[in-house]
Amino acid sequence: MITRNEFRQIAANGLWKQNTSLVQILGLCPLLAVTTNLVNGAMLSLATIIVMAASSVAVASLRNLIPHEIRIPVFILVVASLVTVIDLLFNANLHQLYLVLGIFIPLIVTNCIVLARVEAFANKNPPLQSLFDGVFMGVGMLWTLSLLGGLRELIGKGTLFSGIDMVIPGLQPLQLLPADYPGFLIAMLPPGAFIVLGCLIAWKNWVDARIAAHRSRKTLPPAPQTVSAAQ
Amino acid sequence: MITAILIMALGAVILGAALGYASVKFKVQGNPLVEKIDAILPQTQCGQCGYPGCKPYAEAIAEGEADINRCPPGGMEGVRKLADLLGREVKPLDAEEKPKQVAIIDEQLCIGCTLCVQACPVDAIVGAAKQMHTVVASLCTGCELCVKPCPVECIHMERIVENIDTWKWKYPVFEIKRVA
Amino acid sequence: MNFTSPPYLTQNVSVRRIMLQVLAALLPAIGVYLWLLGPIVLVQLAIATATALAAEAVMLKLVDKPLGLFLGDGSAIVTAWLIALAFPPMAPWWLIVVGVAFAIVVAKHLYGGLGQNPFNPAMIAFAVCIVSFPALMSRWPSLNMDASFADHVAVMFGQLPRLDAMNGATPLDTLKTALKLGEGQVSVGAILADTRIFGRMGGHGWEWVAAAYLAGGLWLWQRKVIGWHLPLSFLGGMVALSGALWLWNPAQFASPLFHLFSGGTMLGAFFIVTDPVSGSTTPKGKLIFGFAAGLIAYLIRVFGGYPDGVAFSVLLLNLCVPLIDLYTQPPIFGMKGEK
Amino acid sequence: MFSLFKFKGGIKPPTYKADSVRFPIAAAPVPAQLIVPLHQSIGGQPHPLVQAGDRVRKGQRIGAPDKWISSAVHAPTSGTVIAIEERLAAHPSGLPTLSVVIEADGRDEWIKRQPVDYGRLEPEQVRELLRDAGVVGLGGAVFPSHAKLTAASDVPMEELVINGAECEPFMSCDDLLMRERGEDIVRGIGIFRDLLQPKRVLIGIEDNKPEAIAAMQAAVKAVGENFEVIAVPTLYPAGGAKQLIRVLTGKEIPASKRSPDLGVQCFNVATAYTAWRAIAFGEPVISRIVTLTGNVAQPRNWEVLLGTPLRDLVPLMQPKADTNRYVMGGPMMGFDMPGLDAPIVKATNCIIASSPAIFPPPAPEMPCIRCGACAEACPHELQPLELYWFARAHNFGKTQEYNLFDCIECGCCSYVCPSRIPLVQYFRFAKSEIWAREREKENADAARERFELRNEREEREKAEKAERLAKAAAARVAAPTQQPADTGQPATEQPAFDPDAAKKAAIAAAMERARKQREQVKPKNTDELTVAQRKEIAEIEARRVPLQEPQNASNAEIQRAQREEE
Repeated sequence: MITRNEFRQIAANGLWKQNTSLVQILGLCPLLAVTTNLVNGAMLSLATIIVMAASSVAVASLRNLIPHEIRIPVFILVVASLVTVIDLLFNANLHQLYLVLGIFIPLIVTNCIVLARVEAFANKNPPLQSLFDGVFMGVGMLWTLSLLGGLRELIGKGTLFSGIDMVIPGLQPLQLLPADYPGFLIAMLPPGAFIVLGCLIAWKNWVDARIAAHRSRKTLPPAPQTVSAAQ
Repeated sequence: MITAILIMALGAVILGAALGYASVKFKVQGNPLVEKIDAILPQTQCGQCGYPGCKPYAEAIAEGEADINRCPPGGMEGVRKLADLLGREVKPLDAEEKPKQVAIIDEQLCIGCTLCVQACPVDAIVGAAKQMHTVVASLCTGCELCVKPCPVECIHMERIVENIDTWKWKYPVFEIKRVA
Repeated sequence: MNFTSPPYLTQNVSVRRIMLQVLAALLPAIGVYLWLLGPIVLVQLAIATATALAAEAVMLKLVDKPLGLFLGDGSAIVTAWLIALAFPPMAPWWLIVVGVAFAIVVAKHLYGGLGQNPFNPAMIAFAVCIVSFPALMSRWPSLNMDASFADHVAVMFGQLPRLDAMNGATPLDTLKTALKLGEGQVSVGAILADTRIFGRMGGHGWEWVAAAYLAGGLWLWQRKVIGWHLPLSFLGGMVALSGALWLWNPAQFASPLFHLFSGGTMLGAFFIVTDPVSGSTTPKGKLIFGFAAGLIAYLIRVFGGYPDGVAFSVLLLNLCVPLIDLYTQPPIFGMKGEK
Repeated sequence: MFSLFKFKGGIKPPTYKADSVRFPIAAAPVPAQLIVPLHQSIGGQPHPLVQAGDRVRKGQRIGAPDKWISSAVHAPTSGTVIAIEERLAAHPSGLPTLSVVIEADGRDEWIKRQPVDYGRLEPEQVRELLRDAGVVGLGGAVFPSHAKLTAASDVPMEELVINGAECEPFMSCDDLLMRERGEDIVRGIGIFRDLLQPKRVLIGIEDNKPEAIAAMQAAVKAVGENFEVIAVPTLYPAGGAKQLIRVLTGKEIPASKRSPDLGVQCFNVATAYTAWRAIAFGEPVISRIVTLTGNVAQPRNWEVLLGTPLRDLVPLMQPKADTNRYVMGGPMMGFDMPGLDAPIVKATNCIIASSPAIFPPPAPEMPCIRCGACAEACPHELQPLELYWFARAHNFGKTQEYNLFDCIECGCCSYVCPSRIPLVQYFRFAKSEIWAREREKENADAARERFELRNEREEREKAEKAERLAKAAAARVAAPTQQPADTGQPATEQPAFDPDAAKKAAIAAAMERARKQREQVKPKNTDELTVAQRKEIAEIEARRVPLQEPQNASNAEIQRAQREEE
């Protein structure tokens, strides 16, 4: 089964250390296209979580049967089949959500994150671990895409949760900035996505550096002065 | 329903055949990476990495068995180059980095036992039995393998100091801070 | 030993001197602005300069570079002035602040600061703002309006609604719109006859601003701060295409002279394409860079959706600089005729 | 009228030459002690010909050239060799180099000088004569001149260019030499002309030295030669050999070619002068004209003995109080003398006493703004801004693609750089890194090859030994099988051939060999000796240690030979 430590490791990797958007920087295409607002980013992430969890479990269960040489076509087949199933499922039962996400659900097939996790993790680990990996990678993606979408929406339009009524009827988007905010359109355009993503990556690295510095200060005696002087 | 199954099955047969053919036809023998790694290693053949020579270590790295930070003579720069080549993370060296050295035989003490001659991986020590030995300094890689076998402890390592011919112009460093 | 390196002699040149000369070359144009619009242009310049220095100081502090040395090099002020002059006069104060801050923080310092930016920061600011706030960025004040300096300031700080007279399109835009509405029935000559908007060479009044840029640019060339390759090839590209189309159909295409003295042509030729950091550095590369930038600027301003194309064409060419430089390396001493 | 060519780039720094040309060349006094580095030219390091304690006379050879590209070194005055040791060199590194230290006796006694009539010698003999007289390029590059005096076999020699341009600021040693000793220079050029057989001889002098031009024209006329003395525009670095060749002949020599391949060769005027003195007077190169200038009371040119420590020249210069260092060479390509004990060498054309006022401390390096001023100033039409970019990033492969090695380090790029980037320094750094890496690569390749050969050899030896032992074992097995026939004993008692036996035999043999080897080793060991004997040996060893000269292998060999005789 799965040990506590293993679980913790998988969770940490998915949520922070190997975050798909901030560290691996995979799946840029949907990332740039759908994060024009928070709701879109979060919804696509949710769909991806389902696909990743399912495909990870599927591949992990089959991993000993798949010949090494042809693993990629098999993975693609598995992922594509699952995505198609989910696409059909959404259309049948969650039609509202389906309309919001449109083309991006089928496009999950080509999202490198799914294939990358299947190849890098599920192909080498048992199903339970793979399930958690898929879920946590997806959750990592969920919070980053939500943050990215939220920031872009806020800067670009001054609102938050626009389009929420499409998912949960009755809810209204929040207007956070004054109504006469002119809207910084560039944030909503792809260049804005790159810039905001870049800032998020820089922020993540900065936080990591702070943590590392903090940790080394705790465990080590004060660093010798010569280290910085040498540069 | 039937169509879906048929199309998928037909696709599986055709693509499977293509894949099978490709996997046989394009199989790569050996690993070209080894040569590239070997070219980065310093060729001291010192065995400090735990492998009997640079080539075996290169093979081990290419196989993913060995880490890239186990070559002290290559130093941090070697680790950095390997990390670059292999797309791995730079790690601190597994051992202390030493300056380049050369073995010196104290010819007054040497008894001509040939043990060091046998130990030298690059044939840089000359001498026959019962004759005094000497190190050909230009061939010595500074691997220290000859130091231990010597029964009379007449071999020591000397740091190679910079002379006028090997002197290098330094990287220009101007302290901007100081001026400002 | 205190290590020093030859040569021990150096020419009395510095980045600061170059930047100060560029600023000095902008003074004639600022003078014409003053004459046309009054001291509001100084307010615009002051806002831009203050924002630039503040943003530059913050970024330098973040990367731990000595403030005095790098703030004093004047490069941020040059960027600020170019933005202030490229933006519509009396643009809202926050527009200037956003543009300048974006130029300094994102276009300059996020790429590594002075000397590392692949794109012209001033043009990035212009492009970002015209994409984000197209309405504000394409409205130029008419010179015929009658408003006091206090009114100008009030407009700039949002105290007064923008006067109708200030919502005029640029002369280039006016021409384009008129031609479009005319659907081939209205000739350029008839449109340009409106002397409230058009002057003899370019926009009414604005042609003098263009002439002032030309004068400043020629002075820079005479001082050897800029070379002849880039401005000449840029103007050449503009004249070549506009001239060819004008000769082919003078009723539908304005003369090269009009294009030279309208919009950002002169500013671009002498102050934008000549930015060394983001431009090509080889002699042949400079000619290609300038000529292509001139061509594309013309294409965008005449056939594109934006009122002027200098910013976008320069940015597009900035992208190509590494490629241009790679293929235009001049042959070295003793290796001519080979290769 | 002679039509001149132009080279691209170049700069016009202030010349600062006027002060030092007001007085004629004076002879510097003989110092009490001279430090003569053996390695004063490009090429192999000369071998010392004298030992400590030897008496030498002025002009006596003290260093013999090593191989063809090398040049002899001579005693600058008479006296006693007090040491041959590592002494501070006139080199930017501040490292020592093997030098002959001579204590002058004040008598300045010449060896017997033997003038020769070179017209009656074979060209090869003349070249050897020049090599043995230590004639090297005195413009600063110190390339052995004899090695440049051979025309290419397939290209006719068209022009011989004589370099009197002297483009570096402050320097005026060649100027004064041409003014005062023009005829000797012209006769020296005659030697070069006779060896190279060029169609034309062109003497290029920068047009800011009208006196030198007039003097050389007069000298050419007086000697009766047909050399052309040509004034070239004053533009640094017109005195670079490649630039002067370009200006005078229109030919451009890239780093990948040698000048004789293009039918042209270039010598400095001072080199021609020393060649004539060496051939016609039998005087080897033991002194040279040095401009002592800069922040001094009395800028002037002096004829200084090679090996004179800088310290002994300070009284001649009378530096002003704020002098902070001394620069050897010109302000564009020179370097800081590492100390007052560093000697004058063949490459020393100028010593500039420097003060913060003359050479201000370097301004802080600002980022490159790619203004292209360096590319415009570069006489070799390189793109220093690109080279800088790659050298700074340690991307040495790229620097070579951008022709780093065509850079002559003239300093024009640094001179014009508005960001005050020490470009030349970056290029020198990149060059020496590339050289060091090439050396390392060669060493690593050699080590790999030797390692592989050794492994192969060991494999082979092992295989051969196994084969031998197997054969021996087989023979041993085979031999007894013959016996039963004689003795009539049943053959079944003998074991059949067993592969294990061969292996065991091999192991036994190896152990036996190892034992023997240990025995061979042992006798030298001191285990069997008594405590007293060991103590005695230790004492002897202790006495011996200071006598041992680790660097001097021959010494150790002599001692060893003596011991073995005992």
